[in-house]
Amino acid sequence: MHISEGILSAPVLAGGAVLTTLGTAVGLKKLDYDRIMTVSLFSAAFFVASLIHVPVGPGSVHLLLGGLLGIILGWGAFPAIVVALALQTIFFQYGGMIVLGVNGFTIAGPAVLCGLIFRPWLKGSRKQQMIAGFLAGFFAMFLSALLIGAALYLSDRGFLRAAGLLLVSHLPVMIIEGLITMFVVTFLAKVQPEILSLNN
Amino acid sequence: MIDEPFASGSTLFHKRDTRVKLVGAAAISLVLALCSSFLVAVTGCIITAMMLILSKPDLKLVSKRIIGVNIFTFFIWLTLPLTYGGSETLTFSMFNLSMDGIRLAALITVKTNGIFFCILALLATSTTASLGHGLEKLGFPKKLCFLLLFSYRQLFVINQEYHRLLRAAKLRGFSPANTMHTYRTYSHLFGMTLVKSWNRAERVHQAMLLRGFNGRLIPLNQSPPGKADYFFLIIMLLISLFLAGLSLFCYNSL
Amino acid sequence: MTSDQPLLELRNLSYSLPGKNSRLLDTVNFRISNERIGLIGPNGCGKTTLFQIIMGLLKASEGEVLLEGKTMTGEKDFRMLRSKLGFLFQDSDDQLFSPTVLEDVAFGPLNHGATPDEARTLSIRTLEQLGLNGFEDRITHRLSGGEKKLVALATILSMRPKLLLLDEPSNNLDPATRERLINILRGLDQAHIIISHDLDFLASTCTRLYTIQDRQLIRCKQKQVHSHEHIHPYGDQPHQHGT
Amino acid sequence: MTSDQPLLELRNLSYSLPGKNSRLLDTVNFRISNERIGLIGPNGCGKTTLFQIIMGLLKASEGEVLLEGKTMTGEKDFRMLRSKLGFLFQDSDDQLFSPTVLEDVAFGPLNHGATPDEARTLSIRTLEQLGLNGFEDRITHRLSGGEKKLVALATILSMRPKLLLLDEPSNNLDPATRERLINILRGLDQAHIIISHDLDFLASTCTRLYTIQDRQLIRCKQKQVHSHEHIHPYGDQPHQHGT
Ligand SMILES: Nc1ncnc2c1ncn2[C@@H]1O[C@H](COP(=O)(O)OP(=O)(O)OP(=O)(O)O)[C@@H](O)[C@H]1O
Ligand SMILES: Nc1ncnc2c1ncn2[C@@H]1O[C@H](COP(=O)(O)OP(=O)(O)OP(=O)(O)O)[C@@H](O)[C@H]1O
Ligand SMILES: [Mg+2]
Ligand SMILES: [Mg+2]
Repeated sequence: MHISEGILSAPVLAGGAVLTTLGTAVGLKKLDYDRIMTVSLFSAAFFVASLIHVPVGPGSVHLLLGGLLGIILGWGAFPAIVVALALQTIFFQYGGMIVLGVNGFTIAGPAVLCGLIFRPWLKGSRKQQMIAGFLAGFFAMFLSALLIGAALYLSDRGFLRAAGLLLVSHLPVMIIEGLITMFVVTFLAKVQPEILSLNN
Repeated sequence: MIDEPFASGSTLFHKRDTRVKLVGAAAISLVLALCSSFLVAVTGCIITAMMLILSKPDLKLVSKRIIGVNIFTFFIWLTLPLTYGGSETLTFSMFNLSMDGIRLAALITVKTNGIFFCILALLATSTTASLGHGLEKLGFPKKLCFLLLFSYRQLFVINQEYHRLLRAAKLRGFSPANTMHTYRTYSHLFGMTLVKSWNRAERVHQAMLLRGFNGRLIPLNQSPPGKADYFFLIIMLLISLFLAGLSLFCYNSL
Repeated sequence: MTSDQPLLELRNLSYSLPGKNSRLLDTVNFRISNERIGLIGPNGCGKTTLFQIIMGLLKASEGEVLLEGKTMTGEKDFRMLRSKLGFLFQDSDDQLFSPTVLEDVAFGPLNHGATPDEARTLSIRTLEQLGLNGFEDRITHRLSGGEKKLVALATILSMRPKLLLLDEPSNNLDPATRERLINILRGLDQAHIIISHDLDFLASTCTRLYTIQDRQLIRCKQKQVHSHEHIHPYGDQPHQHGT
Repeated sequence: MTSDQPLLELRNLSYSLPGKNSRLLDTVNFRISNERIGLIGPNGCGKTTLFQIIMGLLKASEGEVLLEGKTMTGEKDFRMLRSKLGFLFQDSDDQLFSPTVLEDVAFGPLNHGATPDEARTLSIRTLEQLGLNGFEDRITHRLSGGEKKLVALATILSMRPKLLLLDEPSNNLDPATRERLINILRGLDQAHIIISHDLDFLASTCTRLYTIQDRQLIRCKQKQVHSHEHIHPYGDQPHQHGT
């Protein structure tokens, strides 16, 4: 889910750039050099996830997994996601340099928010973990779609209905994101709970 | 597989310093992204297309990438003419197509592709490694640049690990469908990839410690841009200024 | 299926590494029905590559792979083939991805249409067959190297393959587990091809030896006595001689 | 430093795996000054663990590591030790983390206070020493396995260590690279300890052999003639005998 270059208006692009700069700055500040390798590897894993096709209906979608990254890395997810998006621009020319601010905020913002909200739930029972995983995955994607819609609408009021369509058409994808995030979270809780920092 | 197919070559675009290319790409992208007239967009698109041709890319690959980049444009063509509204309409049997919507979709398409050509000619002709260093020299935060460089290095290792696991699943008869089993399997494959990444991060961190890493990353010097690089930069900036000027002129004459 | 039709046949198989001109394998011919075959050869000679071609993971540049007399052509054929041939990877970490042992062993049967109950019963039986009783709920990732190898074998055996392709199964095993694996392999009904550098292991589990020499798969002369004599200490430590 | 003071000494070193009671290593004593030592032993006997303890990556449960007669106590001591000992990992992908070869080789010198220019010169010289001329700007992840191993060695040699700890350096190398590595190691001035299962490799690069037996580090009797005799064909193929 990228907005490509050449669609948004100047104020929206500027707003996105400012917000992403702020978020990245906070994320970097909280990230000490001892953890830089871990964040790098998860950033790379996030990139790899975006290449995974998962079948939905007759077609297939790419995974996003912002919520999952938010749960694992907290604020660190912000720079991690921005870096992964930059790599996508370099490798596949998805997105672009100017729109990176908006794309960064629409994906990383909800990821961090959902991470902060749902992470505490992971300390609970297995059922709570599952619910937290699903909701984090679902809402991170939902909010991303909402923000993308808002960015479009703020750029040109004529985008209103297109933005609505975008949101609705992504509903199935949000459910898949929720399910996959849920399964990955329970997988991690079982196999290597340290990743979710549940052990200390 | 992930690759950098445009980065190898010896055209004048490949030889230029990455800092210069980054600044040039940002300037041209910015002007094109903000312009609102067809004349500017088309002129810009023609210029960047010529730049792209000068960088001698593999045209088959370019056409593949164009498809990927235009998925969003496709969505816009699908929706805007039907939903944009406005007074002028074009009636097609049962559909009322908005002229404004069509005009906007066309403008966006030209802009998106113009910027795509520019990125392909200027950025894809460098390796990600040198782009990371270029950003660092341009004053981007060191931590962010190292994050970019380390992720880039690990990308391939992790992608390989994921694909080896996927292969194991396929060998055991896994074929994706719309089932819970499929989603669970993908989650397990990706979850295991995360577990391995996490453990690898620990080992790589140890490797850094063993080589004296103490919380400070020291970059190697890069040779400064040469005369040809500055000349190139001036041309890129002139192109941006020209497009910006044209843009203002069109705006005022409206 | 006539009696002289082999289970698996390779006809004039050739393979070049992508981007290289020279061939790694050149017009390989081979047939196996219910033999137990060992495959030995220096590092990088193409043993693993041969297995990957058989399983349809790599595409031969020339020649054919035949299963029960039928030439495998597309991905669909190879999907069928994969349900009948079990491939044990060199590195078990590449093969195991489910959180628990039971889920991993049941994964194959589930994909091949078993109901969850059948898959569970089958998996537990397979684990018992390998002496892994009580391993069902263990976390796969946390098993020791030898246990992982045995569980990886279980994930393949639970699919009831007709032929096993085992890539260096005795690698990184401690002596006790190695012994156990030998006994397990001797007790199985299936035909197998085992890649190994460990001649004693092959001698205990195989009846015929092949090697890859000059890009060809060649049957070794049987029971050729051979002796090394070298000046080095602790010759009773497991070791390996380079090429 | 008196002449009888070893470069590295281990005194009564013991180690238990976290969460286990039984010891993996028990009162190990060892000294090395400028010897070239090979270390052989079955899988899982604790060879890699021993290296990790020496480098201060794992903490011994008991006993001491001494460098040039000085007991290493805290992280600060070990940081100093790490500038004098080079540890080559089993998996080069863990060791090479920079995008280009030059950056990776220069990483150590930069951290130890070299200026960027010095580090660059030193790195290029080290690469040349290993016959890796012109590799400076190669992208690390695109190197072949053998090239990665040599570059990993370069990242260590550029720190001018006094002692090298090499963990299975000849693993997964093709014959030509293996030969090249042997020549490189024979040409180096440093003392080294090499873990390997490949006795021929050790015989060409080491003057003494140690093994871990009964949780102890034991010197192997020198030049003990040993001969296998087994009934198997193609004995000239590289192979390995299990324990
Ligand atoms: N993806 C690849 N790209 C290029 N070369 C490859 C690739 N995979 C393997 N090779 C090369 O192909 C040759 C054969 O590899 P293969 O893994 O089949 O050897 P092997 O006989 O199994 O060796 P080993 O005993 O070390 O497992 C080797 O020289 C290897 O370097
Ligand atoms: N993180 C860990 N947690 C628990 N056990 C471990 C861990 N790391 C290693 N071990 C165990 O410690 C023992 C010694 O491992 P080590 O890697 O030192 O063996 P090694 O002699 O190097 O073997 P190899 O020849 O296979 O490399 C093994 O039994 C291994 O299973
Ligand atoms: Mg192999
Ligand atoms: Mg080891």
